[in-house]
Amino acid sequence: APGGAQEDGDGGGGAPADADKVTLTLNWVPYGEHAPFYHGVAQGFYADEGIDLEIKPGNGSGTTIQAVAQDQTTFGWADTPPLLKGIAAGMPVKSVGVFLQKGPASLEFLSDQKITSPADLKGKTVGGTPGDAMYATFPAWLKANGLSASDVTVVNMDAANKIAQLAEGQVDAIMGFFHDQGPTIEARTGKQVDYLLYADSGLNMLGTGIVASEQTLSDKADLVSRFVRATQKSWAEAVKDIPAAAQAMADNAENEPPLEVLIQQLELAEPLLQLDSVGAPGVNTEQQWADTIELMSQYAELENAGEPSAYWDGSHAGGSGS
Amino acid sequence: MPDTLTDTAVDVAGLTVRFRSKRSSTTALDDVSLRVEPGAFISIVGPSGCGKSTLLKVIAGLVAPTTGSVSLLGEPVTGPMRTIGFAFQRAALLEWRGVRKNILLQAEMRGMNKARAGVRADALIELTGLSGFEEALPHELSGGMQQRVALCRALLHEPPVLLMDEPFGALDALTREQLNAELNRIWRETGTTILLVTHSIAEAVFLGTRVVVMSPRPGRLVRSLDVDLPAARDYAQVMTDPTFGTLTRQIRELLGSAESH
Amino acid sequence: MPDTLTDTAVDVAGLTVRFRSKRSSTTALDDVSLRVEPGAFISIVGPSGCGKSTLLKVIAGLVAPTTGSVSLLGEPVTGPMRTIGFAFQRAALLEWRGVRKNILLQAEMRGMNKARAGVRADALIELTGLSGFEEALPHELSGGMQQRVALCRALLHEPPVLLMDEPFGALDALTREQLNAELNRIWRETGTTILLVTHSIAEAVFLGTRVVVMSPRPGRLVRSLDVDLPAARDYAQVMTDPTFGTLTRQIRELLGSAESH
Amino acid sequence: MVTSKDVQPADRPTPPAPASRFDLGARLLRFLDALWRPAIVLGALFVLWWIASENEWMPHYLVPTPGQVWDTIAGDWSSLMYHSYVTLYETVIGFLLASVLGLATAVLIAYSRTMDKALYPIVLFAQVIPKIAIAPLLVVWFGNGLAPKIMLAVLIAFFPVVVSGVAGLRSTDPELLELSATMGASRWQTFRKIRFPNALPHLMAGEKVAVTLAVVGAVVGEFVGASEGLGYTLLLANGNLDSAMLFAALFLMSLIGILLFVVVEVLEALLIPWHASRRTATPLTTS
Amino acid sequence: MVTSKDVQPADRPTPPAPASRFDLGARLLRFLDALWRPAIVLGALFVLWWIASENEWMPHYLVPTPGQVWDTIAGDWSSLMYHSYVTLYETVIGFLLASVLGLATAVLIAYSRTMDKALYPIVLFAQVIPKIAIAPLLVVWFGNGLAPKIMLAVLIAFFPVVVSGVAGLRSTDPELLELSATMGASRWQTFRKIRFPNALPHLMAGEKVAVTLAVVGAVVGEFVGASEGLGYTLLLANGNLDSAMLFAALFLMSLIGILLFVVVEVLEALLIPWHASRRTATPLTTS
Ligand SMILES: Nc1ncnc2c1ncn2[C@@H]1O[C@H](COP(=O)(O)OP(=O)(O)OP(=O)(O)O)[C@@H](O)[C@H]1O
Ligand SMILES: Nc1ncnc2c1ncn2[C@@H]1O[C@H](COP(=O)(O)OP(=O)(O)OP(=O)(O)O)[C@@H](O)[C@H]1O
Ligand SMILES: [Mg+2]
Ligand SMILES: [Mg+2]
Repeated sequence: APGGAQEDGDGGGGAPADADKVTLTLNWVPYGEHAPFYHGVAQGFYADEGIDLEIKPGNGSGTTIQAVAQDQTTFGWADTPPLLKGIAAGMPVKSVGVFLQKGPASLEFLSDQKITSPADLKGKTVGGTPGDAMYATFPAWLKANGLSASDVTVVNMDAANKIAQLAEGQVDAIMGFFHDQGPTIEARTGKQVDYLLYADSGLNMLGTGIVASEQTLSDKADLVSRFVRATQKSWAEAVKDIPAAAQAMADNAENEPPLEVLIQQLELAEPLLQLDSVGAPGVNTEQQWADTIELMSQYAELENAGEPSAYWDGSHAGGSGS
Repeated sequence: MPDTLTDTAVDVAGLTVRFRSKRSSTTALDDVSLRVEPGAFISIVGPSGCGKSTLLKVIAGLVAPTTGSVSLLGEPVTGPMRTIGFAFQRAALLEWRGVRKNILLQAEMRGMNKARAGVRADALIELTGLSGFEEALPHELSGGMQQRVALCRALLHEPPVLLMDEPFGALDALTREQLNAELNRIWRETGTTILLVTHSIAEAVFLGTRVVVMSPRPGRLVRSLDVDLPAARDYAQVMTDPTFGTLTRQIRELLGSAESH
Repeated sequence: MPDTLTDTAVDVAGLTVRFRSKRSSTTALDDVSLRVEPGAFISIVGPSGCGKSTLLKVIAGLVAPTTGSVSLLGEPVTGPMRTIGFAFQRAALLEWRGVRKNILLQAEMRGMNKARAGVRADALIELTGLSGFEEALPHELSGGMQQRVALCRALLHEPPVLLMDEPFGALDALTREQLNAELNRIWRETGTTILLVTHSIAEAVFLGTRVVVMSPRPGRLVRSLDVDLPAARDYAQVMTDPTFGTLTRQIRELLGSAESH
Repeated sequence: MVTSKDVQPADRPTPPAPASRFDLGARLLRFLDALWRPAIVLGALFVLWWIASENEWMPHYLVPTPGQVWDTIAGDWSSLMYHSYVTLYETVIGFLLASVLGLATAVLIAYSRTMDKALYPIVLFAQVIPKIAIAPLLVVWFGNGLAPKIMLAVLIAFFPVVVSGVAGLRSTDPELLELSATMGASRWQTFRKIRFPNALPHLMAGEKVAVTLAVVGAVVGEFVGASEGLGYTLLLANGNLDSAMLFAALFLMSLIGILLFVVVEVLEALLIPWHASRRTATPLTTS
Repeated sequence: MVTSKDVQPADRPTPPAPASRFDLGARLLRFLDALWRPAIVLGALFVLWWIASENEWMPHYLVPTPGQVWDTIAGDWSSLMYHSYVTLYETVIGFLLASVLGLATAVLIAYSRTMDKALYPIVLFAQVIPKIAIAPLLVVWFGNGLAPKIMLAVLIAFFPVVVSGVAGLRSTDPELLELSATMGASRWQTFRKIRFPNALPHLMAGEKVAVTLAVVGAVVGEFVGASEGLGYTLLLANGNLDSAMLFAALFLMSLIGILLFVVVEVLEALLIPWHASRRTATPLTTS
C-alpha cells in the first residue's frame, strides 16, 4: 500500500504550505500500534495544528531514542525502559507522554503449549533479547510468580528472530510485545498464540510514548504542544474507529502487515491506553513514572535513577505533570 | 632400452600444424615427415620461427597436429608422452625450488628411487658446474646456469628419447663444448634417441648422426644430411675432419649463412 | 651525440659485486676496471655465471656496486640511467602487449614523438623479420622472435650507449649474421657506444673494436684485445681476414675452448 | 578428458581480439554455451525448492512456495523495483568508491614501506570490526540518508581490493621494473604501463569479491536505519513473518549481486584477455 | 628514495632461508622494526580518541573514554576472556573449514570447465545473499549451539578463498604444465608440486581476507542467537547502552581479527619466501 501520505488525505489531510515539517521515527517497522498516526494524518489532525508529518519506520526503540538525541528526527515513538537507560546514560531527551500506559511486555507462547499460568513455564525454554527491559526484568517476573531463575532455560536471540523461532518450536515461549507479535504469528502460521502480561504480575512499566530532545523542548515548546495535542486526538479518534485507522495505515504505510492483522494489533493495544482510568491518551501520573523507575533500578541496572522529572515532561499532554 | 624393439623411435608423417587466432592464422609446420631410427641423434637446424620448437612439442604430445600423425616408440602420440625427456627452450624452472630440488622434480613426478635419483642429481650438478648452488633459487642464477639446471632435469631419468630445444643456447663456448662432449658420451653409453634443436651448425654436425635442415615459416624439411663420423667424437679432432668442413659448408649454404660453422 | 663530449663513455673502477643471501655469498665481480671510449664497441665474453650480466646491470645503475664506482657519459651512476638502451638476456616482454606495442613501450616511457617512433618501430620490425606479427602477443611467438622484439625495443630510441646481453643467443646463424651486419651499420652510422655480451667468439670479434675476456666466477677481466679491423665489416670478408683467425684463436685459448670460432 | 575437439590447436579458444568484438554471432553462441550448465544447476535447485515448499517439508512461513514469491514480486513489482534500484544505486556507488580508494591504498602500501607499515594496521582494523556493530554509530553520525549505506558498502568492499591490489602490484617481475627504470620511466609511468596491468589478474579477483560484498554492505546499512531499499524490505518482511516477501527481497539482492559480479567478470575478460588464466592450457595438456 | 643502505646488493633483504630461522636476535630486531610505525599510527588514533572522548566532543553514551573501556575490560576480565575464547574458537574452526572447502571448490572449478560453469553460480549465489539475512534461518534449522555460528563463519569466509584459489590455480605458466605432462605426472602430482605452490601467492591474499571475515561471521552468528561469545556481549552492551562494554567487545573482536591475520601473514612468509612480492626490487630500482 504505497502512496504519498500527504496527498490523498480525506477531510483536509493536506497540510498548509507554511506548516512545520516534522518527522516521527517509530519504534519499529510498521505494525498496528502505529495506525493512529496514519489516521491522524489522514484525518488532518496534524494539519490542523500546522504540522506536516512524515512517519518513518524505526529499528528498535534504542535506535529511535538515539536518533532523537542526535536531532535526526523531531520526535520518536519509543518504549519507556530503554528511554530511562538512555537518559541515565546522558542522552539529552525526555518523554512528553507515554501512551501505552500498561506495558505490553509479555511472555508469548503457542496455545497448544497449554500454558495458562506462570507455573506452567517450569522446565520450558524461553527466548529473549539480551539488553532489553523484558529480558532484564524476566527474573523478577519469575520471582513474583514463585519461580526461580533455574526453573526455565533462557535462550538469547536477536529481536527480529524471535517469532520465527517460536513458530518453529525452537523455544517454548518468547519475551515480547503480545499486541505486535501475537496477531502476526497467528496470521502467518495459523497457530494460536497466548500470552502472560508482565503487568498482570505486578511488574507494570510504562510502554511506548513520544520522545523529544531537550533542545526541541526548550526551543520549540509550542510545536511540542501542538504535536502532542494532535497525537492525543489521533489516538482518541483511532480507538473509536479502529477499522478506519487501520485502513488509513493500510493506504498510506508501506509494506505494513495485512489489514486484518493491523486491526487486531490495534484492538489489542487499545486496553493498554487505560483510557477509563486516565481520561485522555498520553496523560501519565508521577506515580506511574516513579514505579517504572523503581522497577528499572531494582532489576535492570538503572543507576543513579533520580526523579521522574528527569525523564518526563508531562506539561504538554496535560495531567498531573503539567 | 625399449626403443631397440621397434624399428622407428620417432615417426612423423605428413605433419601440419596451424595456429589460428582471431587475428590471424600461422602455419608453423607444413607437411613434415621424419623417421628416426632408435639410437639416432638428429640435429635440427632452421631459421628462427620456422617451427622447430613446435615439432618437438608435437612429438612430445604437447601440441596436437592439425593434420598428420606422430608415433613415438611405436605408440601413436595422442597426449603427453612420459617416455621422453624434454629440455624446453626457456628453462621453465619452478621459482620456489632450489637448483637440486628443481632437478629432482623429475624423480618425484616419476616416482624414482629417491636415494639413487639424489646421487644422480649430484653427479649432474657436478658435471654441469653448478656445485655450490644446490640450494640457490632460480632468480639467483645467471641465464646460463638456469639453462644447465633444466638440462640436468631432462637428463635425470635417462629417458629412451630425449627432446632438446636449444639446450646450450645461453652457454659460453667452453661450457658448451664440455657439455656437448658429455652429451655425446651419454648418447653412446645409453643408446638414447636424441632430437636436438640448435642454432650452432658446428654443434649440429658435431653431435648428430643426421642433420635435418628446415625452411623458413611455414616450416618444411629442406634436407636431411647424414653425418659420417664415428660415434665417439672429440672437438679438436672433429674440427679438422674434412667431412665436418664439407657438411657445415653444405648446411650453411642451405640456410643461406655466411659463417663457417 | 653527447658522449663525444667526454673522453670516456663508460668508466668502471675497481668494481666488486657480492650477492649475499642468508645461505651463502656469491662474488659475481671482483675488482673489475674498464674504460670505454665514446663510440667504441666492446664485446664481452666469459664463462657462464662469471658476472657479465651483472656488469651490464651495474653500468645501467640497476645493481649497486659493493665496492668501486661506475660513471656513464661522465656522470656517476647512482641509480637507473635513462641514457642507455638495454637488451636483457631474457626478452622481458609485457605479456599483455602485442609485438609493436611492446617495442613502442620505449617511446611511450620516454615521451618520444609518436608518429616518428611508429615509423621507426615499423622499420625495425621489418628489419628483424617480424612483419606480419605486429599484433601477436608474446606467448604466440617463438623464442627467437621474442628476442628480436626485445632487440627492436632496445634500438628504438637510438640511445648514446647500448648495453646488450646476448641479444642474438636464440637466433639461427643466418638471422644472426644479418642482424650482426645491421648492428654494425647502426653503430657506424650513429656513433653509439656499445657493450655486447656474447657467447659467440666470432660474433665478438666481428662486431667489436675491443673484446674483453672475463674469468670464471668471481668475474675478473682477464684480457682486453683490440680488434684491428675496419669499422665497416662484412662477414664473408672478415672471416678470411688473418686478424680474425688470430684473434678468435687467442680468445678461444683464453677461454680454454677448442672450437675454431 | 581429451576430446577430439580439444586437440586441434586451431580450435584453441583464443582471447577476444579487437576484430572479434564485432563477431556478434559467435559471441552470442559462446554466451549461450556458457549459460546452459548454470541453468541446469539452478533449475535443479529451483525444482527442489518447489517440491520441498509445495509439500510443506518446511512450513510456508519459513519457506514459501515459488508461486507465493512470484505473486509477491508481481504484486509489489513497482515498489520492489524501486527498492532494488535504491540498493543497486548504493551498491554501485559504494563499490566504485571502494575500488578507487582500495586501489589508491594498495598503491601506497605496495610502493612505500613506511605506508605499508603505517596504513596496513588501520586498514586491517577497519576490516576486522564487524560492520553490523558499527552500522548504528554510522547512522547516528551520518543520519538516515544514503551516506551511511554507501559508507558501509565501501567499508566492507574495501579490504579485498586492497589485499589483492597489494598482492598484484608486488608480484611484478623485477626484470620488468628494471626494464622500466632503464627507460627513465617515472613512477607514474611504471605504474600505469607495467605494475598496474601486471596486477590486474590479482586485482580483478579482489574486485569480484568486493562487488558481492558491496551488496551486503548496502543491505546492512539499510537494516539499521532506512526507509527504502531491499534491506529495509527484508527487515519489514522479517518483522511481519512474511516469508514470501523475505524470499523476494533475498532473490532481488542476489540478482543484483550476480549481475554486478557478471559485469566485473566481463570487464575482466576485456581487460586481461592476455592472461594465462584466460587461455586454456596447451591443447593436449589436460592435467 | 635510494638510501645508502638500500644500494648495497649485499644488504638486499633476502627471503628467510632455513638457516635464518635460528637467527633469533635478527628476527626479533626485524620484528621490532616492523612494529614501531603501526605503533605510532595506532597511538595517534588512540590519543585522538582520548581527547575527543574526554572533552565530550561525542557524548559518552556513544563514545566512551579509554579509561572507561579500560575499567570495563579490567573489571570483567575473566568473563570477557571467556567470551573472546568462544568467538575465537568459532572463528578458527570456521576459517579452517572455509579454507579447506574453499580450496576444494577452487580446485574443482579450476580443473573442470563443467564444474566451473555448474559450481560458480551456486557459490556466487551463496555469497551474494546477505548472511545476516539468512542467519535466522540457520538458527531455526540448526539450533542455538555452535553449529550456526561456525556455519556463518564458513559461509562468509568461503568466497574469497574460492575466487583467489581459482585465480591462482589458473595463472600457472602453461609451460610448467607442459613440463609436468612430459614427466608423466598425475593430476594430483601436478596439483601438489606445480599448480598449488604457484597458486599460493594468490591464495594467501584470499586467506587474509577470509580470516578477517570469519571473525565477522562468528559474531553475526552470535548476534542472532547465543548466550556466549563477543557477539552476545555486544548485543547485551547495545541493549544496555553500555558504550564502554560495546567498545571493549569491539576492541577484543578486532584483536582476534588482527591476531589471526598476522598468523596468516606469518604463514604466508613461511610458505612463499620465494615469491617476487617477498623480495624487494633490485637495489637501485626504486620505482
Ligand atoms: N601458442 C602459439 N600461438 C600462436 N602461434 C604460435 C604459438 N606457438 C608458436 N607459434 C608460431 O609458430 C611459429 C613457429 O614457432 P616455433 O616456436 O616452433 O619456432 P622455432 O622454430 O622454435 O623458432 P625459434 O628458433 O625462434 O625458437 C612461429 O611463427 C610462432 O609465431
Ligand atoms: N639476484 C642475485 N642474487 C644472488 N646471486 C646472483 C643474483 N644475480 C646473479 N647472481 C650470481 O652472480 C653470478 C653472476 O651472474 P651473472 O648473471 O652476472 O652471470 P653471467 O656472466 O651473465 O652468466 P650467463 O652467461 O650464464 O648469463 C652468478 O653466480 C649468479 O649466481
Ligand atoms: Mg624455438
Ligand atoms: Mg647473463
